[in-house]
Order: sequence, then structure tokens, then C-alpha cells
Amino acid sequence: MKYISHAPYQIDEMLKELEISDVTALFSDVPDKVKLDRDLDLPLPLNEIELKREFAVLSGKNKAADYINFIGAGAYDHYVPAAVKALLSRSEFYTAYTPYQAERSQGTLAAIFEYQTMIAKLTGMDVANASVYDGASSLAEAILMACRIKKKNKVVISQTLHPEYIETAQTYAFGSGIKVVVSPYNCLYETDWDKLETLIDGETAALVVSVPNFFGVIEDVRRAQKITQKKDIMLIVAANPIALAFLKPPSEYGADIVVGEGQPLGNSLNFGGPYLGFMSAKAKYLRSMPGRIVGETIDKEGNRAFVLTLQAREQHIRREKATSNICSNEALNALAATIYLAYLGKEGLKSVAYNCIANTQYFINEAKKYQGIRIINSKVFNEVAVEVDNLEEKYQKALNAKILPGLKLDKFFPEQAGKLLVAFTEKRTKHEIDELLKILGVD
Amino acid sequence: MKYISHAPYQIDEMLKELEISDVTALFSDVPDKVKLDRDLDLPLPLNEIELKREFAVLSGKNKAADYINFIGAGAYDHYVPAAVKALLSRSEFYTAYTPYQAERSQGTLAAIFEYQTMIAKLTGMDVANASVYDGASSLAEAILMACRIKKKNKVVISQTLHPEYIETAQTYAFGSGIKVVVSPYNCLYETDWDKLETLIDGETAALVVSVPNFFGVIEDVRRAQKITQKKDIMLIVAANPIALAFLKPPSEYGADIVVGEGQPLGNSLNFGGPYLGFMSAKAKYLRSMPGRIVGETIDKEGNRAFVLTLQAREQHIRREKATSNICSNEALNALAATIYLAYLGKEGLKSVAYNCIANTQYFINEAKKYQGIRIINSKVFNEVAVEVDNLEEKYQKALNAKILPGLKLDKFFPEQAGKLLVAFTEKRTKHEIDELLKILGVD
Amino acid sequence: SDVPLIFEKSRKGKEGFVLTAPDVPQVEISQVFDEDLIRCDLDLPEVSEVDVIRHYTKLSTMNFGVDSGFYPLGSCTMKYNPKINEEIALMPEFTQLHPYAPQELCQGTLEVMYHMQNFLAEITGMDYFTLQPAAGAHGELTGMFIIKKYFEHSGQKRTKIIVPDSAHGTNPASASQAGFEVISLKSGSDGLVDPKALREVVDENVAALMLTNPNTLGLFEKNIHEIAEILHEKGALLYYDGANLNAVMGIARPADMGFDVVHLNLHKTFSTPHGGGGPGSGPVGVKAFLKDFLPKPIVAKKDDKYVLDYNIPYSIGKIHGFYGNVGVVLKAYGYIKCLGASGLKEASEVAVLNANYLLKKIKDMFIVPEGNVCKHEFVVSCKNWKENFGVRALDVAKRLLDYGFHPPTIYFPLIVEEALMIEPTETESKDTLDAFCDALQNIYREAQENPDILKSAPFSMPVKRVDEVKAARDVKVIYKE
Amino acid sequence: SDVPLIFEKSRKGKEGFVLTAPDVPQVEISQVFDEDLIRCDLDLPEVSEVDVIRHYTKLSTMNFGVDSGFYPLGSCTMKYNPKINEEIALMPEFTQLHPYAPQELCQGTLEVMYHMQNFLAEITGMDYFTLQPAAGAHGELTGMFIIKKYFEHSGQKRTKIIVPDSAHGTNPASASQAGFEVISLKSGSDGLVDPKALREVVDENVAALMLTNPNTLGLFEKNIHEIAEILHEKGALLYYDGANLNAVMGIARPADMGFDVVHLNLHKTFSTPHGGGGPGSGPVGVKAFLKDFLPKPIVAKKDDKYVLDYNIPYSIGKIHGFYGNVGVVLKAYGYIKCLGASGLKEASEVAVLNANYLLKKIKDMFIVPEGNVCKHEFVVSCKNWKENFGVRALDVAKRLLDYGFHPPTIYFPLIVEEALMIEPTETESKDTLDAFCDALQNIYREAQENPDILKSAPFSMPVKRVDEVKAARDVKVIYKE
Repeated sequence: MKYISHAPYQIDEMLKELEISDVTALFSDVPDKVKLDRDLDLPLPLNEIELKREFAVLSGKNKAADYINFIGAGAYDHYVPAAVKALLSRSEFYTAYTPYQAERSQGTLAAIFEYQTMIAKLTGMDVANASVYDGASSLAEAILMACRIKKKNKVVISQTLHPEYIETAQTYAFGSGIKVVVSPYNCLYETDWDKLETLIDGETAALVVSVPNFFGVIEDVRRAQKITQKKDIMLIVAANPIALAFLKPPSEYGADIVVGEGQPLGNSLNFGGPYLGFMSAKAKYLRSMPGRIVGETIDKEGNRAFVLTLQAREQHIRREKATSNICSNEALNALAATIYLAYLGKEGLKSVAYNCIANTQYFINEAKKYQGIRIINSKVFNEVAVEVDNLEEKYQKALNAKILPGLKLDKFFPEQAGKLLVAFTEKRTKHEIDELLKILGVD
Repeated sequence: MKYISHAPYQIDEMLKELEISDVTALFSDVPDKVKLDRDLDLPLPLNEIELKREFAVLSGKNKAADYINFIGAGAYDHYVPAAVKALLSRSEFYTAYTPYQAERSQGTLAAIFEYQTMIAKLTGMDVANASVYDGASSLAEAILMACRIKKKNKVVISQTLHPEYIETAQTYAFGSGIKVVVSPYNCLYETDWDKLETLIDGETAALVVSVPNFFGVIEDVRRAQKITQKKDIMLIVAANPIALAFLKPPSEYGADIVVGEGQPLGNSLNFGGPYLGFMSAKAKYLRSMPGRIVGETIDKEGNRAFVLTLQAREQHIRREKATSNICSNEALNALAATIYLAYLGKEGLKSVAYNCIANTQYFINEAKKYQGIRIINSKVFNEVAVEVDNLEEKYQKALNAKILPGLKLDKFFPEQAGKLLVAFTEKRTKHEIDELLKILGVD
Repeated sequence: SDVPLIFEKSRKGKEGFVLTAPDVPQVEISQVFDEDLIRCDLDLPEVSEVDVIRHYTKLSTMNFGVDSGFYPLGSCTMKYNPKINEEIALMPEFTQLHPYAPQELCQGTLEVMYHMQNFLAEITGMDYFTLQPAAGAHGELTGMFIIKKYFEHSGQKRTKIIVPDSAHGTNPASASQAGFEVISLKSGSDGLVDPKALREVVDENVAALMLTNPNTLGLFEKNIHEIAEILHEKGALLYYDGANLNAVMGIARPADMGFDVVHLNLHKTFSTPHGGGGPGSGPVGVKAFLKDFLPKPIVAKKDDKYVLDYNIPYSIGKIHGFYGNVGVVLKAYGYIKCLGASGLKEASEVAVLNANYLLKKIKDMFIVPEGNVCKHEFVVSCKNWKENFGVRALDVAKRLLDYGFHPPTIYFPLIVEEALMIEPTETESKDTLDAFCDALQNIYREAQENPDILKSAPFSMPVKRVDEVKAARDVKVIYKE
Repeated sequence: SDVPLIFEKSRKGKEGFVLTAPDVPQVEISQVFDEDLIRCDLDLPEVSEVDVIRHYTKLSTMNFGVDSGFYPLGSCTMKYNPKINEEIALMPEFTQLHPYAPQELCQGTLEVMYHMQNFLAEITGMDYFTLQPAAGAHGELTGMFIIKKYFEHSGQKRTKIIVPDSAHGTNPASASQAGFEVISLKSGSDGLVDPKALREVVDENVAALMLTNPNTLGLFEKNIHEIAEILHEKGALLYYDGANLNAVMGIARPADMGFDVVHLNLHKTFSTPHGGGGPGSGPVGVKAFLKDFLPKPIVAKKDDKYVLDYNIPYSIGKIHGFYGNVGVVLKAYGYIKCLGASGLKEASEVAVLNANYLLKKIKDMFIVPEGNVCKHEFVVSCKNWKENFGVRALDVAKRLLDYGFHPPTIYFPLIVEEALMIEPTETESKDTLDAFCDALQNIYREAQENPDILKSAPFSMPVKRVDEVKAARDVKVIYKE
């Protein structure tokens, strides 16, 4: 296939107009020294049928996609409603660029304005941006933001955050010369608040916690509020948006910036991306936020319209003095989240969260009946760490039964060998959970 | 799920407006005698997730969908390009009704006008309608049409037509009191023209032949032309639209009406439907055609626009005197065919037809190398009848290898036991054909 | 400006989807086909993929579907089409299934078909169903064939079908296409079938009465039991046109009303999208005594397997290749499974509530021929608009387009002058109904103050009002350069 | 009228997608969470499915994508996105794959990622690639981190990044975000980097020069070899901003030009749709000596299996959770597989042909700052329009909307006053280019005859010209009743 839209005779006409006989004449300014003197070494071109055939083979190799999935750990197998997918396929949305020309982009702009509103409402914050790359990078950006605001160079982060968020934050911090101090978790997979408090000093801009944390646990975030108030530092909270259906919005325990992974909201697993990072904050920090922001305004006739605003923060205006270098964000994923939140609404989101909770609690309660598995902390939302006797063997047994039983915690925490992090979305059934219990629980 | 769009309080408001307390009051005119005094006995309602789960199970039971498919026999496994599917998913097209309000339906109307034009060009005829239900019913309607035009009550149809087309024609003919005389095929799967000629009498309105015929054979349709001219009867041709990329349009051998199954043009197999029947004819027969017809006109400002026209033929105007009772046709399938023909265009359609021919001829030529299979007539387009030793056993062997080796001809012709009708689309590869040959050819 | 056509974008030599040569040896076409049978020229558009995408995307924006807005096209039941049903019907395991694949390898689709036959039987009270008819009118024709064959088989020569004058045009056309003589029955002054008038025309030559209930005026034929008796007494049958089933699901069943044959419109009552004119699906149900006349095959269950049963002794034969519009059946199956008994009943109840609410809110502007209650749809007459302001139902319809609504059905049923036939369906919100009322009120005001606005409407559409007369006079049905 | 918002359609108690209770036992939320942590109220819209579908369908019609028409947004490479790539990326076997599933059960996606790393390496001439960055700017940042880490590792303290004044704003912003000091380099009078001026600023404190080639004026930096030498002599590196790779695929490779680090934009050069602002994908390639600094993991092949390789000794760490925007990578993979070497080269050739043709046809209307040849895009100045007719580039852009085109990029690069930056891409037809010329000519005439038309434009859009100043002054970024 090629996607050239000229008839051959039209190419001739164009060459004639340019008074050249061959398109290579247009590359005369490329020095011979750097010209490639061979063809690129790539596979021969395929037509659509051949490409589909190749993907039929490739798709067959992604066997995990068909397995019953109990892995979470930052990416959740929630149900994506058909209506969300149908609307995302509208080409006016997905084939557009960033809405630079407001008059021709009201669709994207209005949807992002709705997105900002819903994220603000869900997190309880005053303002939100138009999304950043993903949960990990949204946390990293929030840390840079806090350090900008506080004009300080250090943050303290609980080790109960997603390890890849911490790693990403460290990379970003390395660039900006910020110190990221990680405060260890305790045997209940909770933040050791007393220890953490000792790590905060005069250079510290912010404390970072997450709800629920990486181990699924709902920590006592009021402790975080107390510490940040006492130390006059900012509180950054990374939250699971589905959990917020039942959990207090972070605003109510003093969060200054709330970030998180928006994938659970209507976005497929996609082997880790594209996802979207959400970010909301107190109103006073609006101008310090990274990323696009859509604002309401009026058109010439006084009607409500939307436009990219506060661009004076951004790289194309402020260049090296911008709040961030971010340009493309994850607009289509944010649109999916917007449609998802609108479609589910108040009751729908609660019903999804409730199903997750009920499935998780069922697992926890049933687990007690089995000798081979032990739950460490059951104050969780949709994910729980479980100690499994003979884990390796049972893990393989689960795979043989086409079940992905969870994430082995030693992937990130060598000291947690033998433990499994198991997630339960609304898609899981009692029958599936029973199967899992049987495999994990019985030696 | 339910798809009611009121808030409960709004239903109360509406009841209040109607001065009733309950919606059952609106059914007081339904006599108790006919009122259902129990709930319908249907399965409990599912939500989307449950429905998807059910369909995951059901889809797993359609094992044949994953097999390599050599069955044709009127429904062909051609490739449906992604662009066709993407455009069909535009809800403005698929959630619309028949374009009664022309000003709000120019999309459907213009596309159908294009469809009519392409079908007319492909078949060489002057005019075409907006589609009928499928190939079988288009043939039946063409027979009624010919009898209307000729004011006669009999048609002669070659037995080389698709048996289900003949059956459908017979059902329609039964309704209209028309005699459908079937003229037998010969040992080469061709029409016995001499025999056929003897069946035509003064009551005969038309002769029906097909290109290629049910056995895949390209018959010498010039014989049909000679006979119909001699006997002054109409010629109805059922054609495979992909084959017409290389075959003379039926207009060139005297066809009065051309019909056929449009499924090969961008429509999926769908276990037999929805498909579309196409129908084109000489200009003089336009007003005798069944089905919708879109015509070009102008709007108030003189600009080109399209509208349903010649409605005086139709049932909603002429009621019992209409040319047909047809109302809904297969507009979306016709749209798929339109987009398919536009996208492939002249060279693309030829390339698809060429690939079919080359694959078929490869099979025919290679088949000679095997003792266990014999080709009876190789003057075919994309489908060929083959005699297979120990067919039952090999058929099962093919299924075991996830190959659908073709249609066993005894499904329709008990005298053809042991023969297989094998089809080759552009989707089949040399490797797949080799596999088939090995299974069928080697005892 | 002119509505665009793909032909005008064609440029000689441009290519869209063109396959490369296959991996088997090349062949010469002239060695496969007789020279005399080979085509010289193929005149199709030559455009690129982006041309195709933009052209048809553009055309789509010149169209209007249920997803675009309110579509109260009377008798068409343009309810919202849930997206999940589109998704399941497009699963490749269903779309890629060949109709002649071995049945044991098609059990998923056959299972759906089997259950659908039973679901529809339960919903209508009928005993057996065929899913083969591809549309409502096709179902009617099938029903007529069945009735014809039944009487032929039982040695009775019945040549007439009675059709009320309020019926859809397809009814008489179907009867006629099946070779029957059509007797038109005048409606009573209450818009209903008058049992007395009916009794006068029913004799031993009558094969059946075709009826929709509620009828096309949106009124329930409350004498339906008597009507059935009149026919059955004379050995005639009662045929149910299912166009209006959306009013009575779970409330009253055609079989219990005395109907012997019914057709349903899956693309109306069961929410499958209509595709701009099809595909539809028009299953036909019969009472047990007609089972042996159904088209073949139907789906049966044998030893836990679903099979295509061709063993129907007096079958009318086939009325469609293969098994009908199976893809449409899948969507309707999803719909019924999601709603269940309670959901279907609620759908009918709310459909009737919406219609009555709308009728109440707008009736003062119109002449309401048949009282103030209705089932799922109603008919008002613009006769007063014509007389008072010189505007017709057509003008009201065209002006509604400017207000963002699809107009109701106009000029049907034929027995109501300047008819607007309005069917809101249960999936419309009170807000939408209220907005529609407001629009009609505005238009009513415009009709009084400046009727030319209506007569010149629409103004905001991709084209201005089209000249239908010219289309029929200067017939041009294919594009010529 | 006001652009609609979903919040205004909310009605208390309405339901869209609400799940029933699960099949496991019920739980009390208050027994799972601390009372103090439980939320009181959740303020989200309450709408039905049909409300949602209609609202966002309506919003979509207020948008414009490549499928809607010509989108010559300079520097954004808005080429047509083939539908087949959307189809493959949406196959459930890819969308349903969890990133932490055992790697041996994810071999399909890993294989695609592995090949993509190699394809991109071949296309750019670089040795190793990471697919982790989620966008172009993210790639820049990653590149800057790699450069920083490299120098840190080798014990060099280099604090400066040189960025030409014609560069994208992301370049200085990325450098700055990585902790570098940004040195702006003035372009020469020919619009190119002046080697002499460069030589003057390059010293042992310079870590790298960021450059796009062809540059943002659409000009090929013909002294690129000398530029590379200047940097490398001083131990500094050369960074390639891949925004403009669409001009030179198969013709000249960044590695061969002397670049050490590159980022690409899959959503530009490799035809993945941009989604109205993302997702993008910004893979980064490096020469071999930088391999050990790449973010982790990359995909490697071991014993015929594809594996995630976390063993990168001096890795900068992670810059994204998981592995980046894999769904976007799938689409770009499909694109490269369908075009192959010949197709990619032809794409670049035709992109350059189209730009030159368009430049030739319209240049007489504008001031053309940098001569009459270009690569895949070019910049013209409306300074003469401003001086002669009092209309600005912004007005030209807004008026183009009325002609059915998306406007070019305006006011960039900053070094050209009243800039229009036009990039037609190779997927546009001569007919489209000619129509765009005609529109510009009409607008030029309008500017002469009635400049107010331009200043008041657009007229035919869903909204009239929006007040950007008010948006920034009366800041309102979330909806309040």
C-alpha cells in the first residue's frame, strides 16, 4: 500500500510547473556526503490483506490477552463500554491535531473542558489540566511543580507508591536537580509515618502519598495532612480515580496537587499505553501547572466557546522558561475518560467501584478458608497482597488454567518473594475468583 | 441495561401532565381478555459486561470462522478493506431511516445514486435500483418484473443457477402464479442449450442464466443471447460482480435485466446475511423495476441534489398495484458496495479478480498432479467443482486441519455425491492451496 | 453548492486499494476465458484512500441518524440503537462465518438464532418463528405465501385479503404480490376496524385480514377479539403486521388477540439500526397449525446441538438465500437479552407514555382526528394550518429540519388529511420531547406571522428544498459526465 | 449559540451505564473503609446512553480532522492515517494485554516492539532505540536526560544546550527541564545555522546542539557535516529533533548527518493519528556509545523469544510507566510494514514535491523569506498583507476556515514576522493543493477589496471568532452551574 493521492499524470504536471524533470532535483541541497546511497533495509511492503494476516499471527502470540486477568498494579482490566469505543472512533476527534484553531476545534475543546471539570470534581480540587502522558509522569510533573512553587529542591515520597512512579519521578528529578527521598513502608504495606516525618527538612517542598497505595491499601492519609500542615510543605496525592467513587476527595485531607493514572476510566490495557495522567490542584497553583489548559470564553457574538488558555505558561511562548516542555498530551484518552465518566455518572461509577470492592472482599473472606494463602492487610480497595505457599508452582498452575493470578511482588521488592498482588475489577466473577482461590489456596 | 432516557422525577412530571397516577392507565383501552396476566418468560436482563461474556462464549462456538475457507457457493470470503468498515461505522449513515426527507438525507441519497451508477456501469446496463434483499430475491423480483413487462406467465431457468436462487424464485412465482421451468445442466456443469430451447414456448417471458454459474463455470452466454433473440423473450442474467471486472458486461450479450448478489463487494460473510441484491436493466424497463430508486434533481437554488424518485411505482403510493411490495432494502450494504467499488476502482477490482483467477488456476493446474482429484470443467472464474476420491474422509481430515475444503455438491445435487465445489478468493495463499491439495489429493 | 459525487474526484491512473500479484504463478486472462467473453473497459472511479474517506465522511455529515437527534418518524420506531449490539455483531467470529460451513462449527450463531425464534415466540405468543425474511414487507410477503399455501394445501380456494384503509401500503402490495385480490376496508369513525363492516365483507373467499394493532393511528383495536372471531368463524385467518409491536410488549400478545400469523420488524421494535434504508429483518411467527408451511430451514435443537432443519413438509420454500439477515438478528438478540421481560415491558410503557405526553402538549395546535389518547404513536392533521395559513404538512416537516429535528412521517395514514404521524419512542427524554414541543410552537407562530418561512424551509440544511417533480419528470438515475 | 456541555444535560436520577450488584455477597462500604475516609457526595453528570452518544457525536461535528479535509499545519505532518492501522491496533489481543502479564504470553506485542526499534534504527541510521517516550517533547526530554547522564557518567560538567532561534519551543523547554542552560543561536541570513556563529558559542561547557533538519523553515541544513564536526571537536553532541523527518526518509539519515541522539514523532512521520492533542509517541534513538543510558526496559531478543531487557547499566531510569504508548507503536508498525523502503522514500519525495509545488503557486502573494525551494514544508510571511491591507496572519487563518481548510501553523517560527508555516504532506492530491491555492487567491482578493471580511472571519464555523484575551483574563477552566 502507499497513500499517495496523485494520479501519475498529475505528478508530471507538478514537475512541469516546477520546471524540473524529476523529484530528485528537489533534493539538490542535500549534500552527497549525507545522502543515503542505498535503499533502506526494511521488509518488503505488504498490502492490507498481508498485514492483517501478519497481525492474525502476532495476535495469536499475545496469549495473555485471553486469560482471566487478576493483575492490576497500576493498570486495571476494567470494562470499556461500547459507547465509549464507538464515540472515540469518530474521525473528527481522532484525526485532529491539538486544537490550535479554536473555531474549528470546539469538539475537542469542549470535551477537554468537561474533562477538567470532572477530574476536578472527582478529586475535589479547584482546577485540572488537559492531561499529561500517564500516571507516572503526572506524578513527576507534580513534583517539579511543587518544587517550583515552594522554590525548594527536595520531596519525600512514600515507598508505598507505584515503584515505576517513583523511578520516573527520580529520572525527572535528576534532570531538575531535585532530591527524591523515599520513605520505607512497614510490614502492613503502609507508610511508616513517624519515620517519614523525620525525613522532612527545611529543603523539602512536598510530601507524596497515594490512595490506595501500590499494595492496594487505603492508608490513613489524615496523617499526611497533619505532617504537611505541621511542616508547611505541600501534599501531593496520587489517586486511583475509580476508588474516588467512595473515597474522600484528596482536597478534604489537604492535598495541594492530585495526580494519577486515568487508564481505569474507559481506556484499554494496551500493554501499558497510551494511558493518560490526570492532574488537579488548588486554584492558586493554576498558573504553575504543566500541560494544556482549556478555558471558557465567548465568541464574537457573545456565545460560550472554548479555547486553549494560559498559554503564557507553555513552551511555545515561554520557551526555556515554560512550566513544562509538554506539548502533545493524551487528548483522545482524556476524551475516553470524559465519555466514560459522563456515561457512568454518579451512580455508574459507584456501581463499578462497588463491584470491585465486593469482589475483592469476597476473595479476602474466602481466602481465610485456605491454609495456603494469607492476607496481610485487608483495608484495601480493589487489590490485595497475599502470601502464597509455593507461589512459583501455583503461579504456573494458574497460567496453565489460563488465569493471570496477579503480580509477583518480587518484581519490584525482592524482600516480598512469595507474595502476590491480586486485583479484582468489576469484570471478574465469583466463579473466576473461586477458581483462583482453589489454585492458590490448595497445595 | 435499559435505554430509557428519563429521570424518575421526569416520569412523575409527565404522569402529572397527563393527570394519571400510573402508566398502566394509558392501557385501559386494551381489553382484559387480551392482556397478558404474567411476565414474559425470558431470561433475566444482562448488563453489557454480562452480554459480552455470553458472546465471548458464543463466539468460541463459531469455530468455522477461524478456519481457512474454501467455501463459496454464493457467498465469498473476499477481503473487506478497513476503510469500508470505518466509513460504515459513521452513525449518520447506519442509524438513519430510509431517506424520506431528502434535505436531511443527501448522504444516503448521493451514495445510493453512486451505487446505482456503479452497478449500471459494472453490468453495462442503463439503470439500476437502490438494491433489494439479496441475490436470490433479486432474481425472483426480476422474474416477476419480466413477466409483468411481457405479460406472460412462464420463465425458463437454467439449472446451473444457484439452487437457492431457483427455490426462492419458485416461491415468489408460486405467489404470482408464474411457472418456473428448470432446464437441466449437462455433464460439464453447463446449460444444455438445445434442450433449454425446447422448453421455451409462447407463454415464456424470459430466460434466466448466470455468469459464472453455480458450479463456477463461465458458460457460453452468447447461446442465451441467440435463443432470446430468436424467441423474442427477455434475458435475465445473474452475475458475480467481481467476475465482471474481466467478463463482458451482460449488456453486450443482450441482457434485459441483470441481477446478482452484492455480498462480494465489501460485505462480510455474516452467516448469509445481511447481503444485498443488485438489479440493473435497460432504460425502458426503469418504471417496471421494484425497489427504491434515487434520482438527481436540483434544489431551490439550482444546485444538484438527490431524492427518492419514481415513487409512483411503489407500495406506499400505489398500494396493491405497486411493482413490488419492497420497502426496506439493504441500503447500508449497498453503501458498503459503493465504498468498496470506489476505493478499489478500476484497477483495484481487476486486481482482486485477477488474484481470484490466479489462485483458482493454480489449484486446477496443481490438481493434475494428484491421482485422487479430478477437475471436471476448468473454464471457471473463482470456483471449481472437483471430484474427490474418498471425499467424506478427506473432508473430515481438512476440518481437522482447520480448513473448510469447499461445499459438498450433494447438499443440492444428490447425483453429485463425491464432488466438492471449491472457491478461491484473493485472501487465499499458495501455501493454503497447497495444504488443501495435499489433503484432497493424497489418499 | 452541488452535492459532491465520487465520480468527479476520479483522476485517470489514481489508485486506492490495488493488490499486488499473488504468490501463485501469473495467468493470462485470455487463456482462462474465451476472448469473446472478455471485457474491454471497466469504468469505475479512480481515487485514493484519502479521497474515499473524505468523500464518504463528508456525505455522512449530510445525513441524519438517531445518533444525531430526535427522529419521531411515525410507524418506523426510530429508537436508540445501543452500541453494545453493534459491537457484538461485528465480532469476527460472527462476521467471518460462512453460511455453508459445517453446522457443528457454527454453533454460536445457530444457538442465537434458536433462542431468538423462541424469544419472539414468547413475546408474541406464537408457536413457531422463521428468521428468514429480510424486512417487514418481506415478512408480510412470507406470511401471505404461508397463508396461500395453507389454504391450497387444505383444498380451499380463497382469493381475497382484507386490508383496512389505514394500513401501510406494504400490506396491500404484499397481498397482491402473493396473488391475492385486495379488499380495502374503510375504518370506522373512531379510526378502528368496524366489526359490522368487517362482517359484511368476510366470506369463504377471504383468506385473511391484515391488521396492525395498535393501528397506524396509534389506537388499540379494542374489538380485536370480535374481529378474530368474525374471521375464524368463516375459516379465514388474521395476520398481524408487527410494525407497532413497540406499544404492547409484555402487555398484550398478538397470539392472545387471535392472530394466526405475525411478522415483526427487528429494526423497529428490537432496536437494530435501519442503515438508511436497510438492512432490516422481518421474522414471521405462526400458530402451530401453520408450522409445516414455514420457509426452510428453521433452527432446531437435537441432542444438545443446534441444527438447520429443512424437514418442513409443506414449506413455501425459500424466500431468501441462506437464512436471512443473521447479522441483524444478533443485534436484536443482544437487545432482548439486555432488557429481559421487565425491560421490554417498560420500553412499551414508556413509549406509550412519551406519545401521550407529546400528544397532550401539542394537540391544541392541530386537528386531532382520533381523540386524546394513543398508544406509542399518534396522528395529527395540519388541515387547520393549510386552511388558516396556507402551509402544508410538508412545510411543517421541512421547517422542523431547521430546528434540528427529523420530521415525523407525513401524509400517512392516507385517511387523515395533511397528516403528521409522530412516534417518539421510549428512548427519548422528557427534555427532548419538550424541546420538540417548543419547536412546533415556534413554527406555529411562524406559520401565523410569516408562512413563507415554512414554505421556503429548510434554510440550514446541506441543500435547500429539493425539486421532487423535476426528479420524476427529467429522470436521471445514474451519473453521466 | 452556546457550545453545549454534558453537565447541562444532567438530570437528577438519570442513569447511563450502571452495573447491577455482583454475584458475590454484598458488602457494606463502611465496613471496608474508615468512616472518616468515605466520600459524602459524588458530583458527576447523570445522563442516559442516548444523551451521551448524541452529545459527543454533536461535539465531534464541531471538530475537524484529517478525514474532514486538508490540514496543512506546518511542523505537524498531518498526513492521512490509513484505516487498516486503526483496525489492527484495536484487535482485542492487543488492547486487552496487561503490561505485567508474563512476557512469554505477550510475544506478539513484544515482537512488534522489537522490530520497530530496529526499523527506526535503520530509518535514522541510529544504533538503538527506546519506544518509551509518549510524545515528541517527551522524547526530547529523554534525549536531554541521556545526554546529561552521559556527561555526568564520563565526569564532564557540561551545562549548556544550544538551540537555534528558529527551533520549536519544546527544544529550549526540554533542555531547561533537564537542567541545562539554553543558549539561543541566531539563524544566518539564509535561514540556516551559520557554522561560524556556531563555532563561536561551542565550548567545553556545551553539552549539545538541538537541531531539526530540514529546519523549521523547511530548509535543509546543508552545512550539517560541518556543524557536526564543530560540536564533536569540542566533545559536544548533536541532537536531532525528528519533527521534520518526513522530508528525508530513505534519502538522508540523521546518523549519517552526524547526529548522536534523535527523537521521532510516530504521530507525524509514521502516520498515527494525533487524537486531537495526543496520544503521540516519541521514540528516541542513540548511537552505540549512548546505549547504556537509555531508559529501561528496551525489547531484546534472546533464544528466539522477545524479552524486556532491564539490564541497562547507566540507564536514566524510567520516563513513563510501563513501556510507553504501545498502541501507537502498533499503528506506526503497520504503516512501515505497508510502505516498506520504497514507500517511505516515495512519501518523502512526494511530500517535498507537494510543498514545492504549493510554494511556487502561492509565493507571489506573500513575502517568502528564504527563497524558492524547500523541503516538505515552507514558511511565508503575511507582512505585506499587514502593511498593505491591515490584515494579519491570524485573519488569513480564520478566513481559510470558511473555505473548508484547516489553516497552516501561524506565528511560527518566531524569526519570521506574520508567519504562515505550510506543510501539505504527501497524502494530499494535486486537486486539493490547487483548491487551497484558489482559496488563498480568493482571500488575497478579499483582503484587497474588503479586509473586514478577513478580520471578522470565520463566518461558517460552529462559533464565531473566539475571545482568547478574555479566556486568559477571566480564567474559567472548570464548569460551574
